[in-house]
Amino acid sequence: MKGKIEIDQDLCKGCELCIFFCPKKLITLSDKLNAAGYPPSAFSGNGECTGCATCALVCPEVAIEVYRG
Amino acid sequence: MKGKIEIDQDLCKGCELCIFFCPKKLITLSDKLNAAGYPPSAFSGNGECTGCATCALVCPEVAIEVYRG
Amino acid sequence: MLIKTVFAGFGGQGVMSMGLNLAQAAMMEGRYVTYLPAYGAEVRGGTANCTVSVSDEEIASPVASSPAFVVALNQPSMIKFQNKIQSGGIFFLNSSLIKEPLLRGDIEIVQVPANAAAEDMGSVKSANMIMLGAFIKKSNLVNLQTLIDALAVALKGNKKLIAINKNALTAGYELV
Amino acid sequence: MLIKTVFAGFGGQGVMSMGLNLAQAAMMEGRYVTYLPAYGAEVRGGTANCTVSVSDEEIASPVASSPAFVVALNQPSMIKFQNKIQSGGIFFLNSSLIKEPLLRGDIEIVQVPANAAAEDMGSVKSANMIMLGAFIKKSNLVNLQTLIDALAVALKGNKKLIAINKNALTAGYELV
Amino acid sequence: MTGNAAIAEAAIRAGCRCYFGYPITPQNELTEYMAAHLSRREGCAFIQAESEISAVNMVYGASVAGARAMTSSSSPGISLKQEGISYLAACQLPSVIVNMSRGGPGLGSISASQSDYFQSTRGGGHGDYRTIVLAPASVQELADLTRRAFELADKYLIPVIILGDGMLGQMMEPVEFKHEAPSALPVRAGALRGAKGRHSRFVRTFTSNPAELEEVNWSLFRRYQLIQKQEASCENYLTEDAALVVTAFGIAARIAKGAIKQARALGLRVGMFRPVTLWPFPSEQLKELSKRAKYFLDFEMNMGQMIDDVRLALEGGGDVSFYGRPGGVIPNPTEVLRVITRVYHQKGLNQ
Amino acid sequence: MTGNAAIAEAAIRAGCRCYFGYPITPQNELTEYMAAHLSRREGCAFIQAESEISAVNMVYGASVAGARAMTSSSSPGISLKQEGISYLAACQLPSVIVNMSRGGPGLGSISASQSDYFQSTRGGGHGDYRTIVLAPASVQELADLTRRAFELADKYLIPVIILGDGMLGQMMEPVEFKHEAPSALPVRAGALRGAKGRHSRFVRTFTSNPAELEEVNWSLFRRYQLIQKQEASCENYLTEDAALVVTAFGIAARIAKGAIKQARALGLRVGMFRPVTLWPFPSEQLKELSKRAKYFLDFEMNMGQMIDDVRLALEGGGDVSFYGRPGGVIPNPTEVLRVITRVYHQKGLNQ
Amino acid sequence: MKKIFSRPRSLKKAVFHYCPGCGHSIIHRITCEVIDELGIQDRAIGVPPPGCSVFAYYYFDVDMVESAHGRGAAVATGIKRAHPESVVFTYQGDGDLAAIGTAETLHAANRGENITAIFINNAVYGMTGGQMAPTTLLGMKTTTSPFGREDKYEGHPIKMSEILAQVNGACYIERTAVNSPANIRKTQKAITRAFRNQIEGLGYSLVEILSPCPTNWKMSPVEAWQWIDDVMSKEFPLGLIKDTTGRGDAH
Amino acid sequence: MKKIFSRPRSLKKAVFHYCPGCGHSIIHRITCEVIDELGIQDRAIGVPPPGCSVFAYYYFDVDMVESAHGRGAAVATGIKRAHPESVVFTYQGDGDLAAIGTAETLHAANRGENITAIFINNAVYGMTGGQMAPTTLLGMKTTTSPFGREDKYEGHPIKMSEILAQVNGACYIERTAVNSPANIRKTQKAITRAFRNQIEGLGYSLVEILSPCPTNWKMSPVEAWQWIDDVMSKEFPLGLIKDTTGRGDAH
Ligand SMILES: Cc1ncc(C[n+]2csc(CCOP(=O)(O)OP(=O)(O)O)c2C)c(N)n1
Ligand SMILES: Cc1ncc(C[n+]2csc(CCOP(=O)(O)OP(=O)(O)O)c2C)c(N)n1
Ligand code: SF4
Ligand code: SF4
Ligand code: SF4
Ligand code: SF4
Repeated sequence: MKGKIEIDQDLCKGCELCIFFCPKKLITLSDKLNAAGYPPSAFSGNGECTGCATCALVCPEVAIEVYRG
Repeated sequence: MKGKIEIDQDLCKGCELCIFFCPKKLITLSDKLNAAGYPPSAFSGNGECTGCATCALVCPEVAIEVYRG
Repeated sequence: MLIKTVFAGFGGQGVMSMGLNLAQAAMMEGRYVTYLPAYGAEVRGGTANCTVSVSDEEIASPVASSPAFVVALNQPSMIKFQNKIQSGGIFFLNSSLIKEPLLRGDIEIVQVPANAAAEDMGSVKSANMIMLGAFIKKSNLVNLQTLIDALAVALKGNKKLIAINKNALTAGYELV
Repeated sequence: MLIKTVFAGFGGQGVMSMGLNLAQAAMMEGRYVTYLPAYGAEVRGGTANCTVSVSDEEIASPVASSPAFVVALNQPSMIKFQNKIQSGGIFFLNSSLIKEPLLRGDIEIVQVPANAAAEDMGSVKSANMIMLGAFIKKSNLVNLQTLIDALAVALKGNKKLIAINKNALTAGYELV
Repeated sequence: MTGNAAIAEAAIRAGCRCYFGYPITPQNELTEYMAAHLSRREGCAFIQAESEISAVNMVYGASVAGARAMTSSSSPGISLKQEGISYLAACQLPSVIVNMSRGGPGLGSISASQSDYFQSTRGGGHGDYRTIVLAPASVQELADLTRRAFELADKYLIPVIILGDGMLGQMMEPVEFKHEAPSALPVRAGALRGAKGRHSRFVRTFTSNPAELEEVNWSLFRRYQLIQKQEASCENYLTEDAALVVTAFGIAARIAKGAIKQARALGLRVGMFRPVTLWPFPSEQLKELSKRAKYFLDFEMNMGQMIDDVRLALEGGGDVSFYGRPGGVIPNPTEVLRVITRVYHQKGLNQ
Repeated sequence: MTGNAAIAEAAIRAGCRCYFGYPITPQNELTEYMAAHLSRREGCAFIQAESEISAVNMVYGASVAGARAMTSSSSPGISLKQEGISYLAACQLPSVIVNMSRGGPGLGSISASQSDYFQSTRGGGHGDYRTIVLAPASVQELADLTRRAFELADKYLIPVIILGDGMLGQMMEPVEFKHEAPSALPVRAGALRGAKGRHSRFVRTFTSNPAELEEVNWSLFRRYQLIQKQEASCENYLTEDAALVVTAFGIAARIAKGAIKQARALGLRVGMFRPVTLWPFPSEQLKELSKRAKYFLDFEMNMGQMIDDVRLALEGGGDVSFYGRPGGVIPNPTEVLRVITRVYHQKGLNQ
Repeated sequence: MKKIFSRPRSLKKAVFHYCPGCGHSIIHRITCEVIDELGIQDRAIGVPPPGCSVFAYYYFDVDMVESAHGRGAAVATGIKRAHPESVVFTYQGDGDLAAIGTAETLHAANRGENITAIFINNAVYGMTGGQMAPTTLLGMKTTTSPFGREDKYEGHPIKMSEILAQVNGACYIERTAVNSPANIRKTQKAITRAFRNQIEGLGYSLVEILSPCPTNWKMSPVEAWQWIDDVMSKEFPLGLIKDTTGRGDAH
Repeated sequence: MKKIFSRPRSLKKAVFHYCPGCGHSIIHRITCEVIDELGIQDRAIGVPPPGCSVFAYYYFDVDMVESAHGRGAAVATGIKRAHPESVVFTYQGDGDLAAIGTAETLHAANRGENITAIFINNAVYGMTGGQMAPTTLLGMKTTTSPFGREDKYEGHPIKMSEILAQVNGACYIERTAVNSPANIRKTQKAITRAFRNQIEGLGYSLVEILSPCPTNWKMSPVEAWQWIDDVMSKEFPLGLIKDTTGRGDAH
């Protein structure tokens, strides 16, 4: 596991941009709504994440923190 | 005499532009002031005027009428 | 009698058109009506609401500081309006999205699983009309048929849409 | 005593500096003074004038609707002010440029061939100071010496200009 | 129909073919209605201008050319139009300016407010001018007064301001239009449309001769006096036997009416005086009323502006209390009722 | 020194280092003086802006950053600044705005006039705000009140308007400056200069919560009440025994004074009440005076604006006549004397 | 002998209030000549905002309306939209068009308003007494740039024509001058084109005219006229700046 | 594992009020990253006029002042002149900068005011509910161009950057977009340069950023982001438009 991300469920607005841009397609939309009424995205941390931070770069809500190491 | 001009003494403001631009140098400034307080220019109609209308073209006051004939 | 209703939810849930349809129907029944949308800079990604006042005489203020009915399509709306609804009023909750319990005991609560019902019907966007149907049944503010007629006006005769919405209204009406 | 003087002429004849110098001199003599220039859109190629009020007490209005003295440097100014000057007032005319007769008999007229005198002195631009010198002699509003001192202030000590202007003032003073 | 749309529709039916505006909440529906109905239509003009200043000056141009023209905005945008309004007044160009006012000062809030009363009635621009100011209190009245605004503008050659507010603009109520849009309007005499078959003429205000400008001011002033005599209008609501008269305009009057109904139900003799024209202010009518009633409660959605006109009209002959909520806060009838009750008791009217 | 230059010099001596303006007659000497004294000088800013709007917004910026800043214009240009002034008031930014007013409405005339009284005292911009308005009547007072304007602005965090006129601006009179320009001024608390050593902060007016804006309005209002209590000032001239009191401000007061002197010489008991602050209007003082005097003649170089405040102050307790000349016409003392005499006789005061 | 030059018909018989040698007078005359030529005296509506030419209506024998300072383009837009048969022109100074009226001008041009702008660039504010204009040259001393305009402090002279040429709606922009017989003739041609474009419905046309202001330049008229050649036209080069009309008559 | 990406220090911990997928949020974040990088959090003063980003002060942890609509450049000028040590930036929408603020912007740029403009071009008026902006593309339907914008009626989309590039005082102008990882990185570089120019006293810098407004474009965020590539950047080509700074780091 080279990298991982954490998505803040309360900040996410379910815009799906991280999902679209993730080169490994490791993010999906969850089927529940968060408190603000959006379905937040979720990280399917299956070990392929490289910590490239693309998702964080495009996330408008600064909802994603990226770890590498 | 190919041409002649008439300078309206009341309109003229003595700017000397006609004097400057007349190719034949046929216009001079008079030494009296007109009612508005300007020394109007005068046509020294000595027969050399070609009626080229340059003076009228540059006269800001539309003070010059040109005759050709 | 002057009765004020607030419809509230996320932008995009269709709360404005719920209010508009109710207002249109009440107008068709010859009542005094005002409709007041509330939106602001903070709407972006936030909640939206509108107020419909129906009365038999001139309406003083279109604002509802303590509405008789509140229809909440989502949880933030429930939270926002739970202290405003008047004592003895009816709170219509979209139970598909609202899970938290309400903290007041002096009002009636009508739970409508609107999103679930809409999904069942195969048209997720109709949750608002399901809510509206249920609301009409309980509040008795206007006739269901008038509401359906009002809908036809709003949809400018688009048959397909009218049918979908009519179904949703009726389904909601029968849900409670 | 409140005494108002109007200086009038073409733009370019230096009427404003006549007024300014007088105002400065009167100030130096400890009097109350106002100076009011009049110009407008129509000044372009037209006449200019200014009003100087000198008094031993506070001055109400700096405007002169009927001045005691008028100094006219050209004919249009003479025409403009001949009906305004107060009865018994003094009209100072630049007789080098003003040829037409005045139509009022109740005022005193002082003819000053200012332009001619200036030409004689070899400085055509000094006609205004010649006029001012003559004005002071007759009006007695301030001392000639104060005026010369005021000039020095205005010209910020430029020796050559001061000399020229002083000469013109004195020449005007002696002309009438 | 929203109030904003009602104004737009009424304007079109009044023969307004030229609309120039700039977006601002809470009046966008008006501009948008105009966009939908005047764009791409022969003989009509809709422009979203680059600013409010440009918009009011387009109105000036269209009015000079003889068209019924209109612009609309809300408070900050109306401030920007002040120079233009002064020019319209000076040149005696009929025109209609709508202000769906919002909370101020500054960028304020987009909520309904009445804090532009002074600006509208005293000429926020420079110079001795007035504009007619109409203050509707319902969507129907928005429509009716819009038509009236165009008529008055043409009759008196004057800019007319419709002073509404964000709530009136955005709420919906049934509305009926009594007139169809005219197919063509006669061109106003004095309009500039090219000097065909007549001498050229000009429209201007500038002069280098103050006496000339004084004459203009005097002729404006005489017209203003005429307007004051002829056009001041108001609504009296239950004032015959009222011990306390609430003075209020626009949306506040509407809210007050609700409170008064409740007060009456409690047996309080309360009525309402509502100016429909804010300028001319119906001073005579209020003065007349003050022969019967001595106690007044001025209620405004601001810190107290119309109260000056109330007091000027009463000339010391009345006792005026005040209740105001500024910034876009919308009081409800019950709250106003509380104030009414308090004043009623304080003044000993319940004895 | 011209009045315009006197303002400029006084401003510089009051520590004004930032001036932003746009040419307009009759106040150009002010801008030009500032150009000569603030351009190219370390720590100073002079900008001839591209418009009056830009100029007032530069003042806004400079004031936010803690500087004593000023702009000046004349009537039409002041109309354009109304939105900006409303923002300055809303954000409580000290600033000084000079209006050397001219004949209006529209482009009007460049001659002295007083027809911007309403605009200045009632907020020509939108919203419930006030500005302090100072009305000097001599070149010396222009200088003194300019200094005072900066002090008041800082003391109350408020824009202050100096309402002069074209004549005051262009005339010359002796003037004395009692203060030297300070070498440096303390930075105003609350200024934005970067969040060094403290939390970041912001200055704004917009809110989506009207209740918040109401609070702002209330706090402004309380400050306004304080100003009304503390800062209203006036000049009483020969009012002790006056049977007729002329009310006038600025240049008109000066002219009236001349007329009153003449009237006294004729044995008429005439005095003058001159508000120095137009807002706050010295209502208490006038009310007090009305215990002694019953007849008032309001004289303005407009069609009657300050008369509203006179009547409001008197609360029906006085008989107010009016004499006005609009458009930039400058009446002379003799003319005013004629009016005084007429009113004096009409009211039977000579008995 | 035949009279071959006299006052154009649409120029009223009034003495100009302009200073001796001022370009406004010349531009008035030639504009009127164009109006006569095109036979549009009874359709033309002029819009002169404040500036030395605020009184233009005393001279132009066509309908005219004063606009507020800088708002000429907006007012002209309103007129033209309300009455499309008219031929509308603005007559604006550089302070007016390039400072306070920047937005109105740029956006009217961008919308392609079918109007004609006559833009008098005399590098100063004339009417108000010689303040710096957006077009004032570097180094020039004016009452508000007493130390001479410097790029660093007051910015570079603005080239409004080049800026306006950037927007699509502007179909024709040319810079000319009225400081010599030849330039005056060229200016007249340009004005003719600018009006013709409007008559043909082609959009926004503007003629920028370098125009002498002897008074504020503190020069004699002859000096001022020459200064345009020697100095001013170096900063503001004369010639066609934009033409998308597709008409062949550009020179 | 090491945290390699988190919220920049000068971005407050608040939930944005912007719509899902809105470009404002991204631009806020990267501007804050630049502020952190350059270490100017305690010198920066931001000027957000009305627009969707009017509440920018809730997010930027630097001193901020709201300006009146369109007047950002004038307010920033006032601040910078009064307090030259500050680093002043405006954050303006296209309605703000390119419509009502045209004059203020152009003249501030011309004077070479030493400020930084962050110019968000989202082709609509967002805050007021989707009206036509000066930058709205041809054919685009908005609430005030219900028939789709047409050159002939509403004029062509205005290219403010190209226009501003005409004036000398503007030292650096670049157009970028925030619709892909690469473009976001480029935007961040451009913003860095725009601030660096100010710190070095080089004059007016502007970064125009094509920014998605899914709400008013009536698209999903992903669609909106792609639309910038597919359509919007065809009309508004990305890249460096002007650079007179002489610094080598242009890309
Ligand atoms: C709103 C407003 N601001 C300022 C003025 C004063 N003013 C009158 S004309 C003018 C500009 C004159 O310059 P320009 O446009 O270059 O024309 P010119 O006089 O040089 O021909 C100004 C600033 C005004 N009338 N209105
Ligand atoms: C003087 C004035 N006019 C109009 C408005 C209304 N208004 C607020 S923001 C805005 C423009 C929004 O568009 P833009 O600048 O493109 O920013 P965006 O919201 O798209 O980010 C307008 C017109 C205002 N606040 N002030
Ligand atoms: S990009 Fe951010 S806001 Fe959008 S779905 Fe992913 S985590 Fe949520
Ligand atoms: S050009 Fe005209 S105004 Fe000038 S001197 Fe000759 S005739 Fe007179
Ligand atoms: S000031 Fe200049 S532009 Fe104005 S009239 Fe005189 S020469 Fe012409
Ligand atoms: S309306 Fe557009 S610009 Fe405004 S927050 Fe929403 S997406 Fe962003």
